Amino acid sequence: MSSLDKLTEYAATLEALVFASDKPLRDRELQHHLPDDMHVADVMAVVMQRYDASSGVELCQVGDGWAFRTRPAIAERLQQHKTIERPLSRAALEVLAIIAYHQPITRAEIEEIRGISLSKGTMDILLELTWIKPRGRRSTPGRPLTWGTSPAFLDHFGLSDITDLPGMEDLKAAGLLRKGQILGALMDHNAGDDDASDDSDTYDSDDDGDDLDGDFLEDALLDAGYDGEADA
Amino acid sequence: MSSLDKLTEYAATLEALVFASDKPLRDRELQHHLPDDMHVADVMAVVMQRYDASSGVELCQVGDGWAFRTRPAIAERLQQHKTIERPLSRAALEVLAIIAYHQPITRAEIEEIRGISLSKGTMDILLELTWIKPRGRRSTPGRPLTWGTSPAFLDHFGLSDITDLPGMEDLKAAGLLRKGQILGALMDHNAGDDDASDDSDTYDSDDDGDDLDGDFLEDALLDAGYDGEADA
Amino acid sequence: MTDINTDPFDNDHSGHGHSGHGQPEQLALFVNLDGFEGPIDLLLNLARDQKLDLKKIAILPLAEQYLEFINNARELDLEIAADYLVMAAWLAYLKSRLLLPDPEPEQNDEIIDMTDALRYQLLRLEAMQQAAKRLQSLPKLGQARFARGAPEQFASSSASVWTASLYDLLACYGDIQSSGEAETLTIAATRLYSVEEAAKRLRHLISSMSDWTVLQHFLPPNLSKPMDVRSATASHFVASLELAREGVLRLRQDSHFAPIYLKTRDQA
Repeated sequence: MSSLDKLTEYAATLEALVFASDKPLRDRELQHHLPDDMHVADVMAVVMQRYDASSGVELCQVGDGWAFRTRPAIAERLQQHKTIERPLSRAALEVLAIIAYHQPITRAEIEEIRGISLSKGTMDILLELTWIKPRGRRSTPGRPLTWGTSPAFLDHFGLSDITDLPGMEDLKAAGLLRKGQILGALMDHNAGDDDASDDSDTYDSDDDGDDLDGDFLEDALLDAGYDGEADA
Repeated sequence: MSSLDKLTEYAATLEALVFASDKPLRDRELQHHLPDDMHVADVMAVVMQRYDASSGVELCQVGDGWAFRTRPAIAERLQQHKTIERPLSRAALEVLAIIAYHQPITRAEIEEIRGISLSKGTMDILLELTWIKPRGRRSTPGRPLTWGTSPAFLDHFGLSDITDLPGMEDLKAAGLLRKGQILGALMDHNAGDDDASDDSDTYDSDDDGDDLDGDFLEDALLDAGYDGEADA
Repeated sequence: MTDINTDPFDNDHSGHGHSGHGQPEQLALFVNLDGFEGPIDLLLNLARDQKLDLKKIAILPLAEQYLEFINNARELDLEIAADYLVMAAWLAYLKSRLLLPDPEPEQNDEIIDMTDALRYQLLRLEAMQQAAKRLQSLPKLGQARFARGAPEQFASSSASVWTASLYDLLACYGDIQSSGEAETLTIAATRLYSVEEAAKRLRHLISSMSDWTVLQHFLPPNLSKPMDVRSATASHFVASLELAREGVLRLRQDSHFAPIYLKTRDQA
């Protein structure tokens, strides 16, 4: 092998090492991966060529180590809306799951299922994420607002349709119902087994024909992002 | 600014975004950072040029997303980064392979292929690893849920698309990716249960058009292309 | 469910049921279905042993091997999962039809269909087992390919500050539904065999045993689960030690892990 090939090969190795490392790598650590007659500085000079001024990434020395960093000009632009992802709180996850499975559902009904009152922040988080949206009003006294999931919800969870959510039988079969084997096909029946049964908008999880109040239907149809087709 | 400069500039932005992330970024997220008249694919083609075979890092397409990953060829020099992998049980791995190659597939079809019922926990593990996800319901009686693999599966196994699965074409050509009752139907039939004989018709080929007709077995068995030992 | 293991001391002998173990008289005791993922998998393993092209494999000898295997297990009074027995019944039927071709040509077509179906099922499972191996050999993330070690975070278009996986959502809903229902905590009755019961049983049986008789012979019939078999074996062994101490019976074991024999003291 020519010394040029060898240099290229070792450059690739050091490049991969620095890329995969969670902290800057020192010359000493990098030298371990090189033959004695090669020097880190020479090899890194080869790597550096790839990350020239036109690249979005630069190879830089941080303290006495090497690291890749987003080029400052670009980073600054992207940084403006830097976010840190955090796992959704248990409460928010519970409310989201209940809305997903029981939509359209009123706030009072969510509280009933969970057995505790909803704190304001929980719904706010879900709204902010645009994972839930209003789904019209119940035609019961007080005309309470109902909630359902949005196309963004489907998108985030990689579902093509709300009916893709596994039913109780599927959850049980997948080992996700940890207690109680008595539930049976709860999902398929619970829409009708309480006083919600006389509501005009009772949601039947078994078919995708959403029967909705007039004005909401329009919204749904106008929503360009929504794709009713299963199996993309 | 010339359109070439503009392209270079946006290439640097997308490169920085994808390089900064440890997870694949989807086309849709990247498009958000481009003007409407530019397409992610065109811009990423420019980025791709920088990462040729001499690079230690490669730009990978993962489903409808992009990620930088170190090149498999230099894996042995990156030993220290290896994560401890909890080995999957043989059953879970077999089920994963069946889902990957036959998707979308129902639970009953998985059981039919393996000739044994699925134990609880197998699907649970695959779901927890986020390697499988629901893929809509079959339009057959009972509307059974089907399963498929997720983008995380592609990323983990270094595939850019499900068609990249090793041996996929051979298996398809050999007719070995057909679902539905084969032996089960015959066994039921011989048990004297006559109305079981039309079980084989319940498979609705709403996705890939494989239907089970009489002589497919013959095709499959006679197909010279398939070598039972095929293992590249 | 296919967890059949008659080895009273350990199940360290992995691999497939027909693996031999030292002494010939013990061989039959080591029928072990643990290594198989169902009857088709067992058949596939028997077929692989013949090192023949699966597409052309002769079904009759394969059926015979399977039936012999299951018969061995049954002779040992083992519980065999229903799946295995259904397959055995079906193969027995197939075998009879193969041996005595029907004079009606239509019926013979059916036999051809059945053997083809079985071959197909074997081929398809074989293909999937190969596929699973190939998946394992792909360059996996965290093994052969690595992600950016020090990711930097910027906003993406979805700008989601909060994140959750589908698994989180489903597991959470599973929990809600599980806990929302009226719960009756039932503790399954344990069916472990007590030493007292075993001692009682041994006292009763031992008087008729003037010859050395293997411990397993004294176990109650109809033990349906491997756990029951193990539990009964353990309690009978402990009880036999106790009865030996009392001078009711004698015990013999020729070497480590060899079968344990019992006989009554009276005829000694």
